[in-house]
Amino acid sequence: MGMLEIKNLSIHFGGIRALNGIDLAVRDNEILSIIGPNGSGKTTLFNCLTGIYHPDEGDIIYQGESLLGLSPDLIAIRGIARTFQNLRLFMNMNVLDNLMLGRHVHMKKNIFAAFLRLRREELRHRERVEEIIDFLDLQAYRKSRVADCPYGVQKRIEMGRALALEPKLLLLDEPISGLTSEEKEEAAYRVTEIRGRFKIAIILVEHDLKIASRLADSMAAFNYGQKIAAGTPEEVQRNPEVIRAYVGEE
Amino acid sequence: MRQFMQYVISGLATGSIYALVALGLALIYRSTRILNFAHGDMATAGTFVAFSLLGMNLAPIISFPLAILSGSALAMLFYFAILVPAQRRNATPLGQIILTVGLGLILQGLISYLWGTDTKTLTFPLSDTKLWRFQGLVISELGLGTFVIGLLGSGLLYLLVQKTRLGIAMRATSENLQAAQTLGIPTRMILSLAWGLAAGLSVLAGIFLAPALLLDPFFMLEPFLKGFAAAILGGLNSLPGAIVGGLILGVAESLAGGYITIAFKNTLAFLIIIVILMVRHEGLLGTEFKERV
Amino acid sequence: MDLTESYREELRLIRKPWTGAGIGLVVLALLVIPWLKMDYLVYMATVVFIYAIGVQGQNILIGYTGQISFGQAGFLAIGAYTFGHASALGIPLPLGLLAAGALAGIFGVIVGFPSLRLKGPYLAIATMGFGIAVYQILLNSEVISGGRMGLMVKKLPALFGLTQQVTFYYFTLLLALIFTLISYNTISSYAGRAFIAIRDNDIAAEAMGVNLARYKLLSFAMSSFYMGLQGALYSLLIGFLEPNLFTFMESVTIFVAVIIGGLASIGGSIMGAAFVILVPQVLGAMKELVPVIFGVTILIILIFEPQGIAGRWLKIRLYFRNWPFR
Amino acid sequence: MTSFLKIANIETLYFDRIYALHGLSLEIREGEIFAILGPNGAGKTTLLRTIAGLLKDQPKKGTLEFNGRFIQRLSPEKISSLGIVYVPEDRGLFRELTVRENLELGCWGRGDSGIETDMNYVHDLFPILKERRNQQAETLSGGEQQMLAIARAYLRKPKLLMLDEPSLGLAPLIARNVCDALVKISNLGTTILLVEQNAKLALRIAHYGYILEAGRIVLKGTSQELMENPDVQELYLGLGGETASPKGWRLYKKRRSW
Repeated sequence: MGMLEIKNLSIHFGGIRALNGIDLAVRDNEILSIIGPNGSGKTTLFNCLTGIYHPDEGDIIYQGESLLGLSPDLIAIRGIARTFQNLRLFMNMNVLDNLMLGRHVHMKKNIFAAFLRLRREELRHRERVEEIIDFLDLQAYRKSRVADCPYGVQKRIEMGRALALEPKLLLLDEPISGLTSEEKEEAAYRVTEIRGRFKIAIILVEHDLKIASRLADSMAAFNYGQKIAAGTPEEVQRNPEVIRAYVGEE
Repeated sequence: MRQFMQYVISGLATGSIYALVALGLALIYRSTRILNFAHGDMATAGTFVAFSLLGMNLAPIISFPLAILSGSALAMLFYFAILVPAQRRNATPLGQIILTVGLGLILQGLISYLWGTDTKTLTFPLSDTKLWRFQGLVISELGLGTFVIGLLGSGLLYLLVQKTRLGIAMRATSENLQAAQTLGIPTRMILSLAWGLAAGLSVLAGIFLAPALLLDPFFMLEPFLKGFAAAILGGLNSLPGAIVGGLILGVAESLAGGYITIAFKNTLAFLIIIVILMVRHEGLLGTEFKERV
Repeated sequence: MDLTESYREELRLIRKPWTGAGIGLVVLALLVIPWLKMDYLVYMATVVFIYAIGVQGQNILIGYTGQISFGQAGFLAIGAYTFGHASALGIPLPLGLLAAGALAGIFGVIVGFPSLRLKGPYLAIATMGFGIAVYQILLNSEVISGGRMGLMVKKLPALFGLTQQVTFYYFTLLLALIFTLISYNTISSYAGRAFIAIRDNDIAAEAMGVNLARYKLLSFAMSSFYMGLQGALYSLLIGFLEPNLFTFMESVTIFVAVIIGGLASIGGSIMGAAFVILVPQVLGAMKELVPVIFGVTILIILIFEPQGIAGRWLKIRLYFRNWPFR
Repeated sequence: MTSFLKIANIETLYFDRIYALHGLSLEIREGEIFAILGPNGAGKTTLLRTIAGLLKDQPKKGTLEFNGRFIQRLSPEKISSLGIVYVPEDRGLFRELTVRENLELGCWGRGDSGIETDMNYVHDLFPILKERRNQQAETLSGGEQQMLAIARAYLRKPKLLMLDEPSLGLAPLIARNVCDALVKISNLGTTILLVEQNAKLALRIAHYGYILEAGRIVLKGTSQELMENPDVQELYLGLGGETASPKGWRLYKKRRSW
């Protein structure tokens, strides 16, 4: 039984079809990579999944329930967390607070307790956050303002914030791009590590075919808003249409 | 019916003034994404300059253009001396809006200091009491003049922006600053010109409002807010929208004042703002900017 | 070197003994002021306490949540008139204060609704419209405003053998301290994090499960409660209400206090409140120039010191902390 | 041959912290077509934007010498007036303006009499623009928008024309048309600097190419040399197919000769 099923998903902006009849399925505890050149609709798909865009057609079934029409926060509560291509961190908060915000959906909220500084909840969640800080090696930055952290660290913080939500499905939008080569290696390792440790499903968007296929259990390729190939990484890599999309027409 | 038409006509006259104010606001918002909170104060300053020039026995035909130019110069000075350095320091749009609040306060204070807070009358060539009649409808000379000036001002601005090369460059700059820069269009000049034009229009509005409202350092506050309402009604980034919004607001206000109650006439503008913002916040003719995620 | 030994220690409001000592000294000084027998000083300090409450509230809304509002005068008026009428009806003072804050808070939620759809400049206009609408309704409705005569408000009686003025001084000081504490506590709680998250990146905040509507409205409600309370206390101070106390300029003054004190700084808000109260006093006869000073300060602060007075203060503190080496 | 544009050791940073260009140097000769290839995020666009002066206070270090004159950190307007025109990836059109108005703005600041001839020339080059001259630019298709952007840039009579991914999002046939037009423009004496992901297309029209990775030039050579380089073939041209094992990331890293 798949945890996520996308059926015939379409969305257009003005005259441009950003997604056109996309069908995809994600099984439990699997890494699905979506590859494709710039502007092929990968991020748009994430935006539909997280309720930022509302698709014109099609359906998204997550754990037997349609996500259509739900607002982003309700989708987050159902256990879908994501990172963003261009980092959307809370730049003026420190690292700890960013991760604590990731715990937001799990907190018992009582504003009067907040007025009085009753902090049992905070402490409980602080411990979970510290686990993630250890896992992602963020100890040294715990109290630094995010805006003052190096780019590679910021990417890690964003991943940590998503993990703090304890998602069942994690959407990673280009977790590896923009990093130095050592960091890339580390980030790739970390993605498989997350799956192993937290037992969750991951959808990964990448334009780098090599890394994407190395990490993925299954793969889909997009071009011009359409799914042009799907299957095992080997199959997708050999697909002539994929090669054409990547290296251009002759 | 005649009564109704009468309200419409006087509404159009005030509406054309709101349109002038709204045009200036929309022009600045379009080109720099700044909501100019000092717009009313710039108009007040210019109108006071006109008052002083008239007091020096200069003819209106000379002093009014001079006053308008002084308003423009003030706005351009603000653009170059404050906004440009702030932008160099990476001011956010919000920060720039707050800068205009600061400018507004400074102008307000200086006007009170230089001219005093007592009310003054601006001697004006058109009379408020001389009436023109047409098929039983009445309009004062001032009202008619206001209407003509309002339409003329908005019409000329519209032609300038739509038809001249300068106007095209202005629209280009406001749409895509970097592309305009890479084409070698002097964008700073063009943007400062937008500020100058906007301030000039607002001074024009101020001069025509002063005889009816009496001149004091705060006399433009309400028209400025009405202009805001009109600009939002028409869509903040649309110039035709500003004109249409101004006229609609003027007429609606006049009708509400006539048929409902004069006391809450002013509240109407804000009711319109809030309703419009709730229902269709890009306004009647505006377009929405969509943020890319 | 002091080591933090538990997470609980980190969550305490005052973590460093020196901070505790400093705050203790300031509070002590404030407690002693009335004994100096300088009535004028006591009066000014009372006004600053009252403003400090409202400015903090606005900072929660503007500085932390990032929602610009120009409707302060409206909430102020609602609080003041609610309290005025309540006290005229003989309702006890604490209940009157609570009612003033609560009603302003409810209006805050109503005005906050547009904020769910509107951003930045549009919201500024909508709130500005609200503030001016309240003023105009007051001008035109004698039932609420008490007509030409205005509305008289019974002042706080003298208690514990103190003069009336000193009683009120301690009363407002107590309230200001309580609400400052609440502000600090809220800001460091989940709610404060949600506020800042909305300001810094609303899309990410929503994607992390923050209900934008709930927290924007909460922020509006809190800030308006504070504002309403300020209005009630202000009416107690002057004992008399008329619509002209609540013009658009009043909104601007409070906005200026927030900006000058520094966005997203509770301590800064208190300093900002002191600034807008004291500058007109210092200028005295040259009252016309007050806005000029405000405006120039805004320009200077925004161009050179984006964090306001509190930012400057922070820098000085950092400077002294590293003193031998820098 | 003296170089026309000489870039020496430039470093460009985003937010003062993230290195996008890391001591990059390259030279461009007059009259030729140069291609810069590289993976996403390598800094190609950053390079063009740095040259065009669109990144405030960047490059942090290093020099840009154009026609014997240092141009680093000049304002974009100034750089444009020196004869460098940049067509960004999103084409940088004024979408609300008509095609004609867009073209007219390309002639901004030109007082010479050649405007009409040039206008006729671009209309010959891209007849569709003449047909659509009164339409708003946003109503054009992707290919037509790219043509309009190139035509507008040409009207500025640039000495150096920089294009960012001109083939992006275009159907193959149209991409080829656009490239043919670039060759024609180049033959009239305009130097062209091209950033492309589509390596085949780019190397076919370029005389010389640079490979950019992680903010540095890692390989350079004539188009012929690059096309024959085994690493380039595998990574950019999709030749040498059997990517031994898809999981062989380390292998891939080792195999690169740079």
